[in-house]
Amino acid sequence: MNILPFVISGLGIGAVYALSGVGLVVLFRATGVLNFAFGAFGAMGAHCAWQLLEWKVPLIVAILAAVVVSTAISFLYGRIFAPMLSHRDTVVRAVGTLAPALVLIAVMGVVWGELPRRLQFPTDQMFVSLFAARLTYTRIIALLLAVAMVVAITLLLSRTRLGLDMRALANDRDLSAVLGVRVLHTETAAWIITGIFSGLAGLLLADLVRLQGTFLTLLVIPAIAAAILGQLRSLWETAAAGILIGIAEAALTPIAWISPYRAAAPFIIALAAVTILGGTAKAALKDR
Amino acid sequence: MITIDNLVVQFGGVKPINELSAVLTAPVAGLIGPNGAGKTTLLNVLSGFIRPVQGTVSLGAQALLPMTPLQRVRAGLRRSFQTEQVVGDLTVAGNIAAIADHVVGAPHRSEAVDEALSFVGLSAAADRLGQSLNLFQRRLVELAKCVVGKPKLILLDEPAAGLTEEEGKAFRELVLRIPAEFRAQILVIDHDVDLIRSMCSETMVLDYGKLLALGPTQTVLADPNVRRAYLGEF
Amino acid sequence: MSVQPQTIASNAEGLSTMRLPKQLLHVPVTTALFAAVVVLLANSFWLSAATSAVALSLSVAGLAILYGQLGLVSLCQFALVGVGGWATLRIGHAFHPPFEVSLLAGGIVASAVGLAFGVPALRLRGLYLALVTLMLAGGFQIIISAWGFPDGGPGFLGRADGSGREMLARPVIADGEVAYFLYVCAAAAIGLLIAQWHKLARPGRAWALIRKGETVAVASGVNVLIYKAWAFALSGLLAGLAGGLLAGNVGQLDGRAFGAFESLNLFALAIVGGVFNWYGALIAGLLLRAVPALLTDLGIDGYITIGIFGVALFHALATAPTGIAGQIAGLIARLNSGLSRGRAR
Amino acid sequence: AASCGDNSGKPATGEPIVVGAITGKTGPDDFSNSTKAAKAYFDCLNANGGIKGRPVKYLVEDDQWNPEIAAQLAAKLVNDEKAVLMVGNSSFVECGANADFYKKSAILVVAGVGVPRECFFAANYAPTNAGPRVSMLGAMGYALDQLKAKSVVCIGPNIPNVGTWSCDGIIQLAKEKGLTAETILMDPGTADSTSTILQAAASKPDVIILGLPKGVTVPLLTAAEEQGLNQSIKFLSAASAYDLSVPGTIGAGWDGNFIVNMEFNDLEATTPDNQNWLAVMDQYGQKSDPRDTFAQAGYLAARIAETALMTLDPANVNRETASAAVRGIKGFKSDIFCAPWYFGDGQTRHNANSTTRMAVSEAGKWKVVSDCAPSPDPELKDIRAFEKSAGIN
Amino acid sequence: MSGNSEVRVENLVVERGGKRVIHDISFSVAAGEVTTLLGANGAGKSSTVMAMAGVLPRGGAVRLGDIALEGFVPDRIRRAGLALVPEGHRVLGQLSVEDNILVAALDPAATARRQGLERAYEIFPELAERRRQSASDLSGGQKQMVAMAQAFVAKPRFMIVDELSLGLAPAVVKRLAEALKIAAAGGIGVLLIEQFANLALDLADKALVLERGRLVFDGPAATLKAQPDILHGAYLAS
Ligand SMILES: Nc1ncnc2c1ncn2[C@@H]1O[C@H](COP(=O)(O)OP(=O)(O)OP(=O)(O)O)[C@@H](O)[C@H]1O
Ligand SMILES: Nc1ncnc2c1ncn2[C@@H]1O[C@H](COP(=O)(O)OP(=O)(O)OP(=O)(O)O)[C@@H](O)[C@H]1O
Ligand SMILES: [Mg+2]
Ligand SMILES: [Mg+2]
Repeated sequence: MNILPFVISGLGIGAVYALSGVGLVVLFRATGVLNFAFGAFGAMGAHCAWQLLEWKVPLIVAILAAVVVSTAISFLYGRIFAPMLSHRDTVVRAVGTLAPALVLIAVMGVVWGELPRRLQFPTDQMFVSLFAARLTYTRIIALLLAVAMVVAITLLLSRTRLGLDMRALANDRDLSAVLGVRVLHTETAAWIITGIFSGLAGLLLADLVRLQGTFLTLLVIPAIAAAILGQLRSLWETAAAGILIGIAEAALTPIAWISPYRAAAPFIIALAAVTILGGTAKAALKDR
Repeated sequence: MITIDNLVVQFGGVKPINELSAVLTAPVAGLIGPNGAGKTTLLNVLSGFIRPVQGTVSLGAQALLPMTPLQRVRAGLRRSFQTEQVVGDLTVAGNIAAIADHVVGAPHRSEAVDEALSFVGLSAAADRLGQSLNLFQRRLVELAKCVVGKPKLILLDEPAAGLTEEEGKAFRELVLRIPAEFRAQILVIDHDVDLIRSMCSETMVLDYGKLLALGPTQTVLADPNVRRAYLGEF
Repeated sequence: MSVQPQTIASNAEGLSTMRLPKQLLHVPVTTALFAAVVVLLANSFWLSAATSAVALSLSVAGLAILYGQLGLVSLCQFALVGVGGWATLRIGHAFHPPFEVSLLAGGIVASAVGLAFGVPALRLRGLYLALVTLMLAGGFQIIISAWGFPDGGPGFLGRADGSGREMLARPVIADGEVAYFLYVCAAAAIGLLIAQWHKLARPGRAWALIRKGETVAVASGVNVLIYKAWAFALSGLLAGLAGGLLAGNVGQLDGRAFGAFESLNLFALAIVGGVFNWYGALIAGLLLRAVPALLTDLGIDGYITIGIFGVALFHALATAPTGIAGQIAGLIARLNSGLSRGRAR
Repeated sequence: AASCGDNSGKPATGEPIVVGAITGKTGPDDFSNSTKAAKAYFDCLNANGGIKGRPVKYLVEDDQWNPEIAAQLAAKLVNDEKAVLMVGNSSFVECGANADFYKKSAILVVAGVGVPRECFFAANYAPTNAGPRVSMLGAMGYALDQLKAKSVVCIGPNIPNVGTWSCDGIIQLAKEKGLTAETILMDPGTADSTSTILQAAASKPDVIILGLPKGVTVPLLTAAEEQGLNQSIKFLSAASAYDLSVPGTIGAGWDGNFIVNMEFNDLEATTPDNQNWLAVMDQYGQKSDPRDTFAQAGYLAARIAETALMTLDPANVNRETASAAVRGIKGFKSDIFCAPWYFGDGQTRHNANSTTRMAVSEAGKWKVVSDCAPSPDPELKDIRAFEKSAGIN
Repeated sequence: MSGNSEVRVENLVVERGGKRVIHDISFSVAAGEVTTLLGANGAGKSSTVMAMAGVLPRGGAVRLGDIALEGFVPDRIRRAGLALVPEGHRVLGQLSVEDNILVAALDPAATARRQGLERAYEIFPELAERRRQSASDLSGGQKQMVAMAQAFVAKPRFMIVDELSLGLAPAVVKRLAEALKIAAAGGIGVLLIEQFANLALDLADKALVLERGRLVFDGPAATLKAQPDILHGAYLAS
């Protein structure tokens, strides 16, 4: 069976993993918080966009609204709640983000229920045909957005003062404070940035995958596989890993006996990688 | 007796220890040198946390490098760290028992612990928690851990750092009793020259990973190279 | 991770061997009291909920060892519960041995798997380890939702197709609801005792050193790999037993109930319950099953329940660093000191 | 106006009869519409004389798609609340978790919507719906007779006793009829629908038959449309996709190309009982309660229960008598069913509803495109045999 | 270094682990000179300065010149001009040596920050050699140098050093002492905690002595050198 079409469709889903993976690593690099609610933030924004579209609001407005909503939520959590856990170890701070995730799942469940919805962009209808498979512009946009995020954040972290402060914070919050790094200001900035990313990612996921609160929230877990392969620090590796995982997952489809289990591909790959090189990886041995 | 022959440690480009050869015989030997000279690195080599790229190290007749860190501990090697490592949520006794568990046979464990406690004079504080101790007491706990279970070689990395002069003196007295009472050789790193002078009959000076001087403490400290490179005198 | 006095207190007495048994006595006594209260008050619904809760508290005890003692985070504990349940059902349906045999088999298999899960992790730490274990949970979710749990059918997977599903027979001595609940309490008490003993004795000290720093541990003669592996195996065993007991409760298990998110939830509630006191596990178990049961019983909408959980989780994390158990212990300590001062006067 | 009970308009005041239900509300999908409709009907009944003066106390619990909770709730309703009957149950996990418990407790379940195989292979569990397999084979029948399909691909979830069960039926029938057929099992949790669709399209089938929750069906169709397959291949689905929201959601691209099986009559059918259902919903349900096929199932389950209980002496309604009454149900007629419903006394399994229709997505609505036809499911042999022997239709 | 940068501490009270370790002490440290804070281990020296820098919660008031540092978080206090070098050579291990120093330079102008960096390298050529190395790989003493450099580049109005010579070779200590003298001469106030009393007293103009969280001496360093018994009393007390 010809595998190339699956590689192409893998690009699509890979973009999804890359987007979320990078979004996670950004916040982690900046604040030391791994945000399990990343998907939920995005899903909330996407639902709002859908609602606005139902009310016949122009698409661009809906998109903006979605990003604004996700960012606002992220800002609220980062500014008000995250600091309450700032003195705890990274795992507890990560677990803390389960709270907003659960709350948002509840809100979305109560307001919109679990009816299958579909967020459509004009770009879904435009596509390029490759190897008997179609790659819609939406997916291409997702890929480009992932790359753009990587470039932008890499520059931010390596070139700007804000980036330096972020790296310092992620390393040792208390010491950074003693050194005069504006803790709240910097962390808030980081949360706003991921907020924006989660908003964009949420919109794309809602279109590419499905608009369903719980589902989008849980999509964070396979995305973490990409983050692990990027050792929670390299944005490039994370993005690349995300795309490769997507391709691998898709490419397993034609193999009949694996096909039903292929959704496990992200996890298996991450585990294999860790077992082979993880132990030696610096990130693994550092306490984070 | 510690014999070091043509030892080289390398991290990427840097060579913290570079073709070092030395023989240490004194019961209490000193190891000094500028910051970054390679002292801690040498200690890590001796205790097995860093693998040198070449050279040999032997304790008495026994070659150390082939042994894993654990084997070295069981063979009687003890060390303290540059920053004290007392476990905050174990009692003083617990901290010492934690090592006794592994280097003393079950029947003699509790008395080994008591012995170490009384040696450093912390018997009274046996049930106090590590985190409630002040620095001096923490250093004493570390020393107590070093004398548990028939030590042969004890490595102390700046054991008196942060201690006041009085505490330093008290500490020194304890260390000086160890060779006689526990039959162990001691290697001390410290930047407190007075402490070294009064404790170590023999001293080794490192600079940029190379041996700058080795011999009786007095002569070594009088050596002009040492005075320039280490004490910063001219 | 700031470790609070009371943990320490328990550890402190680890050395003075005469106080050791007294320390351990708390476990069976408390469990017995709890069991008595439930049996007297609970109806069928609550009994079933309480049984699950107590069973799960065993798996939490496993987490508490890894996190509270070693500072290691496992986010695949609920998956291990599933493994234990699977093995228990598999053995039970295949050979129809006494329940205890299947249960133990479940525990051992889970412990082996836990070890296997642990091995790649032995060199990892902190969040990185946590996420790796989460990957395991994710993988397990896919597999188990496709395999399902054995229900008396043929073959390795042991799936009966719809008709003729069998239930796992409960232990002969404890077939009824109440009897089985007590049975589970007894099993849990034993498991918690084992865990507690480990904390107070030699392994506990070695683990404390490892938590302080692996080089430090090695320099004190601790074989880090062995003691870590041992912790993973023990934690797996407890999770496995929990799974087996759950299987015995309903008579079967369902693949959809063992998602990765459950493992996350389990860890979160373990922290809320408190990983530094043995009864934190019991509290976490209740939070996992009894509290949702209560909300269901009050007829509160499922989504609202999830929301309430989210809020409560954060509140607990933010206000009680050592979990509810930590606060209780603090209270007890204050009471004791108050009493002794009273006596002094 | 809604017609129920004795239509006396007199509220029932006697001692309530406890009837329970377990539904899957919170989770991957919302199945609670069935119990909502049943509730509406029982309210209507209680407002009209109830069961010979005794109102029905209808207790509904949400199992949150968690078998463990489902078991707890069953214990609560049966042991603690002492329900005499379970009516309108609609849950993905409940059958597997509770079938044996119901049998042990000698209580009968007149379920609304059953999905996994366990729901149709239990002694005490009788759903009013047809079930995914019967429904998919209904669709298959349509593909054979109307679409003249020569090759078919079946896509089901890789959940035990759901996906394999249904698709096996398709394969079996295909063999009998000499079609080429292929099964694809997918993880409903996967984010990658496109690959699944490409896999299905790879063997160039005439029709693809889906047996998935609507939440998974819609993204699959979306992916198919992206790949332009909605033009080249006909997509059919089990009744799980027969939801009012679906045609609008999948959009104009599917007009005439997505055909679903219906376990019940057209939702807008003007036939008397269907109209009565709608009237009951309007009078006694919430505005927000969906008027969908689940609701029809719940309504029917409630009416069947009513019919059964009415045969009893109100002074003597308990689990035995109620069960006996339900066992006695035979030829229960409603124009929402294609064929009369019966319990099937003595049967080890129950699948009374096995005659179905088809509808096609058109301009954001469903349009019925076939009359009632018995589902050609080979597995129904025993059911058909019993029907013949019992002289039912 | 504008304005008067004298530091005044009034009725300072500090609790740690629920137990009071600083009992209501008051003192002031003048600008333009070096003051040393002496005392036995556990006397409360670190607690005092950490409280002043806002790292530990405290009772009482701390004023830097005309600013009252009430309810200030550590970073605001640092930016207000009070820089602390904490005990036990802590550095940002995952950052390079250079980033460690740059992050502590608070000047808004990038060029000014660079200049500060270069001046730090003049004081610690050891660090210049390792500017790209990640700080976790530094030796103990090198870490202490980084910590000192971080304080210097902040251009503080007032500087506190906890355990100056800790882990530093004598040669380096000499250089540091000079650097501090120059800084003080430049008009900034310096508060110094140092294990070696005589080193501290040689360097300092004024001295404070803590004993079990209480101030037992506040006066010229010379006086203390003249009457060592005061010190010994304080040390033996613990
Ligand atoms: N992993 C590493 N990579 C690169 N360089 C390293 C690494 N570890 C240590 N070094 C360098 O090796 C040299 C020796 O370090 P070491 O800790 O032995 O010095 P030291 O003599 O203990 O100094 P101090 O007295 O300050 O403790 C230092 O210059 C340090 O920067
Ligand atoms: N984390 C803590 N919890 C409880 N008490 C503490 C803690 N840290 C220090 N203490 C106590 O506070 C008191 C003062 O400690 P501090 O470190 O300020 O003394 P110090 O003068 O700096 O001693 P050193 O010379 O060792 O640094 C000591 O009695 C110490 O036991
Ligand atoms: Mg050193
Ligand atoms: Mg101090």
